[in-house]
Amino acid sequence: MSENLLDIKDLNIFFKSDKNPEPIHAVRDLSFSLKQGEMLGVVGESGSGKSITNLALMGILGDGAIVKARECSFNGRELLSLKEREWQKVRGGEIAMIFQDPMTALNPFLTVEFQIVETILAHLNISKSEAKNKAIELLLQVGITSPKDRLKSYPFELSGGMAQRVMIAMAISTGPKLLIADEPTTALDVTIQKQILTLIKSLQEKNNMSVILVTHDLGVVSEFSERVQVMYAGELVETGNTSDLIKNPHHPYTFGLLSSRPGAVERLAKTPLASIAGIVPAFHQRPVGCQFNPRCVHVQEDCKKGSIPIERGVRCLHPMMEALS
Amino acid sequence: MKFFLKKFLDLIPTLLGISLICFFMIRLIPGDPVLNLVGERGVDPVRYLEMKKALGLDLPIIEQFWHFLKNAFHGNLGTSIVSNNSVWFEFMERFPATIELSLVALFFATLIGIPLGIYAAIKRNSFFDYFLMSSSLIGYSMPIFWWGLILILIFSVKLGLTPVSGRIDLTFDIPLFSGLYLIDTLQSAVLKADGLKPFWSAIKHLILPATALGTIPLAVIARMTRSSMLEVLGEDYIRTARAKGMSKTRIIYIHALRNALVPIVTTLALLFGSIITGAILTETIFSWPGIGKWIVQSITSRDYPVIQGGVLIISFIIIMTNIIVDVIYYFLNPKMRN
Amino acid sequence: MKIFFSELFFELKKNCGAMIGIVFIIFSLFIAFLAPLIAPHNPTEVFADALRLPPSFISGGKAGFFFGTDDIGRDLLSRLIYGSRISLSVGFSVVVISLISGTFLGVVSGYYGGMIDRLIMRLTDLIMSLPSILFAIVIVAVLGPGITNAIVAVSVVAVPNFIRIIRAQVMVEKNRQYVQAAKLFGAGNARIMFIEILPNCMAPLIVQASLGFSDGILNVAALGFLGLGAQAPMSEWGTMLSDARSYIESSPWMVTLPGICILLTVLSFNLLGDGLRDALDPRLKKQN
Amino acid sequence: MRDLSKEILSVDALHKTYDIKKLFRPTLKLKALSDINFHLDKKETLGIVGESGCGKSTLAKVLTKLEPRTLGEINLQGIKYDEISSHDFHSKIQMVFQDPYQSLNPRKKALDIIADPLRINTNTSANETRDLVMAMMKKVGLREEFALRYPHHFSGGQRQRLGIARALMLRPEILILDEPVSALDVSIQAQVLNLLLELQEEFKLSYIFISHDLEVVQHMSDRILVMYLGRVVEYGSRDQIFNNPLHPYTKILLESAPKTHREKSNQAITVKGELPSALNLPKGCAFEPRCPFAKPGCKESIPLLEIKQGREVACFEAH
Repeated sequence: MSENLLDIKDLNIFFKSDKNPEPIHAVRDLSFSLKQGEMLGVVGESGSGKSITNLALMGILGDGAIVKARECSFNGRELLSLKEREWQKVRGGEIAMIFQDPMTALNPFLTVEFQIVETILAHLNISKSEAKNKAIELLLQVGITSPKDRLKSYPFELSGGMAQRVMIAMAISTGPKLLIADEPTTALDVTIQKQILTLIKSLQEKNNMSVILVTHDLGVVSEFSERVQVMYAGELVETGNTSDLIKNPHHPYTFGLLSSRPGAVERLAKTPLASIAGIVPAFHQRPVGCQFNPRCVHVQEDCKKGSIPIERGVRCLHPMMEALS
Repeated sequence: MKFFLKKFLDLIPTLLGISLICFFMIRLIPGDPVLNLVGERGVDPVRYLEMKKALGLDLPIIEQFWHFLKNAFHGNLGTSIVSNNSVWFEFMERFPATIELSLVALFFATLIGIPLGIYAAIKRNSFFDYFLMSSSLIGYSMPIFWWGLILILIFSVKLGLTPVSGRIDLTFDIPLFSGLYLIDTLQSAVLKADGLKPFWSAIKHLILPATALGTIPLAVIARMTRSSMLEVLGEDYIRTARAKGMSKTRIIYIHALRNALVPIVTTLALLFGSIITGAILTETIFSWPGIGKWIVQSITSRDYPVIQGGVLIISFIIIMTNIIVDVIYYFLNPKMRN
Repeated sequence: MKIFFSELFFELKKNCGAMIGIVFIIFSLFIAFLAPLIAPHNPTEVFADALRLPPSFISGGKAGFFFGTDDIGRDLLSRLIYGSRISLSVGFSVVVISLISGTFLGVVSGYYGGMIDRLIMRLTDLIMSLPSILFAIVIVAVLGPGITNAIVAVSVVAVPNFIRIIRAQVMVEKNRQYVQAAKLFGAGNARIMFIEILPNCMAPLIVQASLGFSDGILNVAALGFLGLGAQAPMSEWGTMLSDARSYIESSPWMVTLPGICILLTVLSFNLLGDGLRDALDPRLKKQN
Repeated sequence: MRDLSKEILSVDALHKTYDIKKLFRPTLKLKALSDINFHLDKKETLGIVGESGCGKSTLAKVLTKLEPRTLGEINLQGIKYDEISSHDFHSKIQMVFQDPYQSLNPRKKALDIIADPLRINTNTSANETRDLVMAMMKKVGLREEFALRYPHHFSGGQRQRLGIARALMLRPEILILDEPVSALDVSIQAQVLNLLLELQEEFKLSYIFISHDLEVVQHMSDRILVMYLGRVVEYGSRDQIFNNPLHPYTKILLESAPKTHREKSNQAITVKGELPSALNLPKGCAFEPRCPFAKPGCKESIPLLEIKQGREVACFEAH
């Protein structure tokens, strides 16, 4: 038994589709692990496969999805061989998840109380009134004032930040070992984003909970998580300690992503930004070899064939050595 | 509260419009309205003036409309030319028959349609789903005046299982309380020697017309339930419920069904209009003594007061149903209450 | 626009039901156009020696009358063939009348909002509280029965469907940024309504047009059945059914055949409408 | 400081109020913009920052006449807004929208999208229009063969280029950029920002750059206007605002924005609670309920913009 809470080895996710006879290969050979109480940042743009991976870890990808992995163990159990009934215990009980848009993620026809209490009752062996008290406690814990009134609210009566707090309260209500936060602040304003991320961080530390924080914003990751992995077009391209990776990105994509942000390096205002040419390839137009090769400025012939292995945390044959300045 | 007030205010122009249509209907008929009313038998001049006065036709048109509205408001819709009974009385006599038929049809359509729709949504793209969707499309396309005749042809003519027309065997004499035979026969079963026989007779008479009338609503409800359910099952909050570890049954019945049923309630209101249309046809085919048959007959006999009054009352009922459905919708949807 | 229709057809081809519908619609159009060439007899010609003959493939039938004859000795097959002319043109007229007026009112209502919108919405409320048959009864009471009056009644009743669908779509579209962009380069209201917005409302409009076709056919046939629509000797299917009612026991084919024609025609338009909805509704696409 | 000869747009005491009419209730006034004053110089970029509900999108709509203003005066090159003919107006001020998926009519080809402003406002011949469109497409980095494609064939970045091309066809002098990159992927944002900088040089454009992304605003703007709940809270040069913010809200906004390279500060300040309803604004300073530096006096009256340390700030406590 390993010391890791989560161990993923060579995770591959495919989607069957009507249009193409070949299934779409959405996530390729993804391996990573997570320790108890650790926060992992996952960064990627649309189409990078970061959200699909999360749904696969929860076992809630749609019917058309095929998930394969050499190993996908959580807390010593192989997730992919779980039966539906066992999955239901894991989901919400041991692995909880919060989503990008809190306003649509809550059921508009049910009160906050109903939604939190049903989660608690499904996983913990306590009475309904105890569950209600626990819900009040949880709302206080996530910084909602007058929790008793809020319990009676319907989701549309809440602001976006408030709804995300309710989602968090619901997620931590069962004492999960792992919280997956899928772009939890993308729909929110920066000041509210700060509040929510700080809240998640403090809960992680207090409950010794592991967190996977998914975002498209390297800035968010750099402030909140120790370790980061960067994904591009369904592949993990670079992983490592956050501050090292940000100071010294080795993969050209990470480098491009960082340097294309205006605030990343000291530069004069209104001067051209370094930018990555081209666009993320569509699912059915993925290149051979390194996924980034059509957009890479350092591309060489060997980048265009075979699969590129990860070495020392970078999936690149010609990693960049100079630091970002 | 404001919601109801607004609904109520919206009602006024509609009711006024309906009254205007009914009011002008008689006056737009080519020829002299009095002569139209008494028929082509001719009338002596004294009686003619009397009638003109009695009908208020000697007054200015605005005043005529005002009188019409006032009378209608008091339930005074004139008298039938054919029977000389008041239109309101004739209507009340026939209304229970139509209500019984429509309610039974709608009840079964809902009771069967909703579970079928849910099941098809859950088993999306299965054989059952395809089968249900194709048969419901056929049901939806069914000309019910023909469907009724085919049902008679099969079950009455060929198999002899059910009677062809009427509401009950004429041998039974049932004391009427509600006018709904299913209830009245049950009540009389306690008192009379015939026992449940009249009840079975009423059911036998009802089953074919109700089937004919219920077919289209059944198809519509099943299809609506399915698509509404599919839409809800694709929502983000269903994903959340799954991520919380809820069981499939709980997700379907607690998280999805209620949300999916809300739009169906609105459909039921629209269906009511088509049920009235259907009732007119069904009653004609099965000689069901309801308001549909009454109105169609009044056309043949050019009984204008009956047409006018009938149209007014039926529209009023439809408008009222829509209001009731709006109220139900209001209570089902927490967003509306805010 | 061209691309829109070619992509639409591409989507439709995958839908088996829609293709059946299209094939049958083309088949009926063919029959309707070529009726004088196909029909074995004149639909109003009376064969006095051939009253209520059963179809030729049933014992007692005669070879010349494939589907038998009616109560006054007219060839049923010829009457059904000519009936398709009436039904298709009825459906077409209803859709054209209600589509044009409904689209116009719906676009105006949704785009301008305010008083105009409320006025138009009250008008639709008014029409919707009068079911088609009731409305037809009013019209027939005033103008007398006939196929034209029936078409008018059914078209008026179909208008609110178009108004509501277009209005809802326009209200969504008018807040999109491309409309604001158009305003910014000086496009007038008429241009915005009918050139910028309306083409984006095509999807629900096409679906409703197809469904309106079947509704129109069904409703006019129903009026014919009640004696309020087409009048004898017109070979309208609903009217034929009404005439045949009294012979249901002795000559069931007279009842069965016109009804099947109505059912198949209505069904094929509904199949098409359903297929169009699946092909055009982006929400359903997402789930696929 | 204001050099009137350079000024292209000036906004004086602009107010925008929406009336929310309800049956049997007094009409509610939603103050979307209150007392906005600023000016825009030629070839300059004015950044407008603030969170949702601060009124920055309403401001864009009022400046482009998509919405009428309630009070105040706007001058375009010294001419009052109401006195400019609509034709002149459209050829002077144009806008690039936030959502590249909504801002292009999905039923129109790229060619028509770009050409329509010319077709409506000028008598340019068909051939000439086509040439101008092609030239503009090239300028914004779109290949000519894309002209006959529909918007859904384009990626988000390309769509935004189309939107920019459309806005430039009438050769406006002012371009209002309403969150022009916030709907794009990070790696695409830099491409579009670079394009905007190039075009500003080439066409001598003045930009009003609206965004919630502070790093982007800092990079693009010369001067910055910070808004909160319909009011200007701080207005100054880029360096003043970013290096030495005075208003607590500006400070917090800068503090909250996630940055990849930042010295971790120990005294992190955050706001309490959330945005109050715009229908029920506090009597005093709108930021007071959330402000960590609030004093009792802040509740009493609304602070006005005053010049402090060379820029305008609306705060009693800033010095």
